[in-house]
Amino acid sequence: MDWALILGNLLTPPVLFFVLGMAATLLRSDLEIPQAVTRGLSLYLLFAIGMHGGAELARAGLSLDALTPLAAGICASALFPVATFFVLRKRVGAADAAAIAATYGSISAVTFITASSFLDDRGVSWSGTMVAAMALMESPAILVGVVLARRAGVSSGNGNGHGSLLREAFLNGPVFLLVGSLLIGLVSGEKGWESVRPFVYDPFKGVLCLFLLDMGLIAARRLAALRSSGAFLVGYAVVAPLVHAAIAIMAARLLGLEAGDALLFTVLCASASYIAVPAAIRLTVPQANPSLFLPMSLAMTFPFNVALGIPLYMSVIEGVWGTV
Amino acid sequence: MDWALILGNLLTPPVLFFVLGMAATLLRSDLEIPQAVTRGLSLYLLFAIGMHGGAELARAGLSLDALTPLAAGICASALFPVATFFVLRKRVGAADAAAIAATYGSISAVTFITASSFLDDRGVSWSGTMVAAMALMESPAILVGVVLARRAGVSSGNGNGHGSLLREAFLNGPVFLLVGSLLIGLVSGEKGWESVRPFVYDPFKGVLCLFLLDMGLIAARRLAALRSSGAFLVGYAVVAPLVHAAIAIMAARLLGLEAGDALLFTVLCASASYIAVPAAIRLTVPQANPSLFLPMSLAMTFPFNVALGIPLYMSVIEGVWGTV
Amino acid sequence: MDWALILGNLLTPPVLFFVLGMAATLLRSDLEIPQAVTRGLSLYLLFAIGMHGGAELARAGLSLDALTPLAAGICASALFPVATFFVLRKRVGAADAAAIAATYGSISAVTFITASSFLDDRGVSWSGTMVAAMALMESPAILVGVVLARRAGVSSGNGNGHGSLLREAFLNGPVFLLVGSLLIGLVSGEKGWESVRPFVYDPFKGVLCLFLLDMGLIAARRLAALRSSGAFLVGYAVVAPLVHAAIAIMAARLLGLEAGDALLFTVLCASASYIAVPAAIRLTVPQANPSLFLPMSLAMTFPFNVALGIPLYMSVIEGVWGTV
Amino acid sequence: MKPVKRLEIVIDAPYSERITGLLEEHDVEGWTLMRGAAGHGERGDRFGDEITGVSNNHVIISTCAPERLDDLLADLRRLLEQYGGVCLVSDAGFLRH
Amino acid sequence: MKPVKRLEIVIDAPYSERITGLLEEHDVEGWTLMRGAAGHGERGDRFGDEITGVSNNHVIISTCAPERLDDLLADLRRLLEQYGGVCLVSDAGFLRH
Amino acid sequence: MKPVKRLEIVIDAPYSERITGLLEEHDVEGWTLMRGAAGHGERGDRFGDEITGVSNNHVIISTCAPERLDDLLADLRRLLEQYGGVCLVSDAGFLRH
Ligand SMILES: Nc1ncnc2c1ncn2[C@@H]1O[C@H](COP(=O)(O)O)[C@@H](O)[C@H]1O
Ligand SMILES: Nc1ncnc2c1ncn2[C@@H]1O[C@H](COP(=O)(O)O)[C@@H](O)[C@H]1O
Ligand SMILES: Nc1ncnc2c1ncn2[C@@H]1O[C@H](COP(=O)(O)O)[C@@H](O)[C@H]1O
Ligand code: NA
Ligand code: NA
Ligand code: NA
Repeated sequence: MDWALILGNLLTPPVLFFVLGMAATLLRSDLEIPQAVTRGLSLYLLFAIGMHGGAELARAGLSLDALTPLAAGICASALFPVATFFVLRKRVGAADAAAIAATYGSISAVTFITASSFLDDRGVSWSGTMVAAMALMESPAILVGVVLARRAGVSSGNGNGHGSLLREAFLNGPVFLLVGSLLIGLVSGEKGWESVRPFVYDPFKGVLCLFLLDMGLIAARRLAALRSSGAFLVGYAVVAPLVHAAIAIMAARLLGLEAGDALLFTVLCASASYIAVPAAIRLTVPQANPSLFLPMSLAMTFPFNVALGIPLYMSVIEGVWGTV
Repeated sequence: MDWALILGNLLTPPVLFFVLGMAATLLRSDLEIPQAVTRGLSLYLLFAIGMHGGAELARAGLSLDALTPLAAGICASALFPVATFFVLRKRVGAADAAAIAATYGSISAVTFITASSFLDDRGVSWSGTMVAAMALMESPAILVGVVLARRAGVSSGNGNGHGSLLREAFLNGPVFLLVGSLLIGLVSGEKGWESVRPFVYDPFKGVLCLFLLDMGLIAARRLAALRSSGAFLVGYAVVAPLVHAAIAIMAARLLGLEAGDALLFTVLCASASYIAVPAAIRLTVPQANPSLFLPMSLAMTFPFNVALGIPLYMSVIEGVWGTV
Repeated sequence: MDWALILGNLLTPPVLFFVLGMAATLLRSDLEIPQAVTRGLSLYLLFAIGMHGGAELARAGLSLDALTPLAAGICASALFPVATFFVLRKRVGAADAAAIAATYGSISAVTFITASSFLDDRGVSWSGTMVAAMALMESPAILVGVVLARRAGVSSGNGNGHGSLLREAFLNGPVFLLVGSLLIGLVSGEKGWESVRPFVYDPFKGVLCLFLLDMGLIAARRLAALRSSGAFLVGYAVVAPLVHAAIAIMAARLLGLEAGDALLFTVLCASASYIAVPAAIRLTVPQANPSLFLPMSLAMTFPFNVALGIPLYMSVIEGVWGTV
Repeated sequence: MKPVKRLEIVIDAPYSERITGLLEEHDVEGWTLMRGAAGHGERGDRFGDEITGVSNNHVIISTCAPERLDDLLADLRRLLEQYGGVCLVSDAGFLRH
Repeated sequence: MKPVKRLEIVIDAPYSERITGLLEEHDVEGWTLMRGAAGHGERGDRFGDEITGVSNNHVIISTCAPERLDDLLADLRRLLEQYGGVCLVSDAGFLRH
Repeated sequence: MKPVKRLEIVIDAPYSERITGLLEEHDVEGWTLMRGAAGHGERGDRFGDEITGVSNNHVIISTCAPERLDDLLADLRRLLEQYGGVCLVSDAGFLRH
């Protein structure tokens, strides 16, 4: 275990601002960020990471090599929910189990972004393919989660069946913006990238700090709701990322990913959605209780990954890959 | 016709994001941008283009040469509405004809900005005078439109006559910000420009992409309203820019403008307002139906100009000016 | 008196945009900035100045020398309110006197920021310690103001006494964000600073212009309320900064501050809060009338300092310090 | 608790100052204004997404003494006729601090 | 001033279009929608702070003729049962431009 | 549809949590909070433009059983006296999902 790495991560501005945000809520400061600003920042981050990933993909060219992590990502995003569902179903009922399954099968773009910024700080390279993997990992988890709920007899929320389900999985706002920006980054190539770079790349880390401050405020507000989730689910919210990460690291090794990409792949598997999936689940499985799955991913798994998970996974990967 | 130019334009990030936005609405994605963000982005763009134009003017110095396009712009903005009014009056009544006349006589700052970014991408130079021309072309069209309406017997909306009309024409929020920023850019000169440049210039194109994404969402929402406008007005919304552009290109040639300035002048004449004019018309001619003039300019003329018009006009100008 | 300095300041973009904003409201333009944007910009400025100050402190190292202005700042922020309170108490009652005392004892971050940008434009250096001084000068004034009110028999607004008072003084949103960012800037050092610099430093002046435009709009809206304050308080809003500034300049000289730091220290003493203190006073002394203390600081003292005070104080300091 | 008439007015954003001006002329106790509403009425859809906010609806809530309602409504009706918008009136009890 | 029933519906943001669609099917005179409300109800707290806005409440105000209320409420009840949310009904006078 | 008393409270933003806390103590069915309102009252104008939002008004809508109204109003009155703000009370029918 590389404690210096973990401590070092705790002292970077993004993590410190997240902690500052949590502290503000817990100390009952009246610091508040208007929702329009929150949403504007999150649009910016999705837009920027999408363009960045697309430009990297354009640079690398689409090769067969790139398909490996994409396929692995889709599999992970489809299989983790199945396992989760069967683990949880007895304890929390089918609707909530399906919602949690979709949440943990999907990914957290902000965790991914924080990890990519962690890699940049350490000078470890990573490829645009991972952004594509992120974009591809949102929808399968939603689909699988909803199908599991339907099979278990949870009725459709909106009465217009498959069309609407597919729409929620693929046309969900955050997914749509991320995929769209990725494609635009890919199509518009180096020239397009240069024109938007001073907006999407240079200030990116600063914006991330401000956004994580806000995420800290938001996450801490949900801590109270965790009490009603019970110890089992709270524990699950920390154990699940560790289990997913362990599996992901093994898979990354078997697939021969580089260390940087391995960390990002691990983080995608270990993170849980609190943007795209809740939006989609609200519409497709309205019976699921959002005060279960949302606080779990937002107030437990997200802080855990950002503060401890990322450097922890990295220290394991460095150990296994043998690069220091 | 330079098809490569048109296709090339379609593949630049700004246009692609506009298309992405339209697609989001048409595919019924729930992607949504809070209004405060939209308005913040539009304030930024007006502020930035104003400062930029003012700084360019300060650099070039105010010469007699510069007055030619300014005078031409004012004339165009005053005369097009008169012609439009008499063409449309019989078909849609005086109030709506006046509103459409003002709309098409005025300009679209975002189309202008997109065109300037198109020129930058191709390395064609343009002068700050054109920003001044843009600033000067908003108010005459409003004045003429309202005066035409009054003469045709449409009563004043607010009962306090000329003072209020002039206020709406010149103190209208977007006009005021644009003119104010232009003057400040002019007065504060090179030193002022350097101090704001990393905010108003470098990230400009990236912000434009995000704003056009939003414009795509907004424009597509108004497509449905076009149905009630009838085929005539929908056709008008595409034919008018072409006619205005043809006249503008001839005028630009006669006045001896450079190719870059000629494109911008053409785009100013061919574009229609959906920011300043609707705001002013709502207050001065409340009888006009905003679900006619707004969707025409926003959902038809704007997309047409951004996607096809700009490269089309440029290919004509390149042909005529003989520069490739 | 250095008139060139004063006129020069009036022609910089920040001051011109402030004037533009005031003009917009006074001429009854409908230019309007959504509140979410205002609040977003102010969060950005606090975040950015905090990080910047923290990074400067980290660079300089915490030395004994740095403690002098910090201690002086705390004293000023605690003593000015006492004097103010006894001057005003007879005329406006204890609650309002305490509120005004806290307002003028505390500081205006935006005035400070404008002054720092004024120094940068003139190439005069200043130290990160002053940002720390700013952060430390908000809370004592609040504490002293509230304690004076309590001693004069004004009852507690929220019935939970000291805990809540301390919370308002130290955990008040703007204070918390400023202090938090300062500490994070300090802890994360050069590397952290480099990562956020393109967001918090480069575009800073441009954002300041946009924010001051907004401040102009907001300040001018409060001019009408000044009428009800009476001539005495309006005069006080201009005399107080002059008196505070004179005392501050003497103190700065005695303490041996450099010219740049002396200006910032003077500006801190001469400026009045309209962000942190009103927020805290509303909660701790709800009997105080916000339409007295808020318009005084926002519509009189703030414009006075930004337009005239800063260059005036600087010209005195240059005279006394003997540097031109 | 004083019996009053509660007024709820929906009006295009640019005219809201004229409405609140009118209310103050009629000496209402106060009013509250909520910005940025979307809506649907005789004059079509409002998406609440416009760039200048000029086609937003504002919602204004106010109260007046029952005996002064008719006067106020007469004037209000004239403004609504000119600018569009609607008003809902109902009975309420009013508790002031 | 026409006597009407005033409806005030609080619903999760993603379902608001279904509510306004229903209102239009029932030929209401119009509706007004206010976005981004926080709230507290049987299904817990809404902070109005979420990143996608998907857990915001929307508040919809509308009116209908008293004799058409029962029909409308029957349909509305079905939507509320499925999606959560509440509706308040009261008497009002309606003044249109 | 259950008959209830509809409460509409306008309060300075910083105090809104105390109001909703009080409502919950009195076991109301729920409440809805709309942020960022401008207004005009005895204590002057609110522009809804302030930098911290601390002088915004919040509008809170809630309901309570008619027989519990008096108790609730007694407590509410005390808070309003201290903090300013107003409350409108009217009759309504309440439909819950
Ligand atoms: N019956 C109604 N109930 C609630 N709001 C309405 C109603 N009718 C109209 N409105 C609102 O008033 C605005 C203007 O209405 P109108 O002038 O009829 O287009 C609409 O956009 C709605 O927001
Ligand atoms: N009695 C009530 N008065 C006002 N708003 C309510 C009431 N009950 C519920 N709400 C609102 O309706 C939303 C959904 O309620 P529920 O479905 O009960 O969780 C809540 O978040 C509140 O905003
Ligand atoms: N009669 C009223 N109708 C609606 N809102 C009111 C009324 N009186 C006061 N208010 C609101 O309550 C806030 C505080 O009122 P006050 O404490 O009287 O200044 C005002 O800013 C208004 O938003
Ligand atoms: Na995952
Ligand atoms: Na035009
Ligand atoms: Na001071």
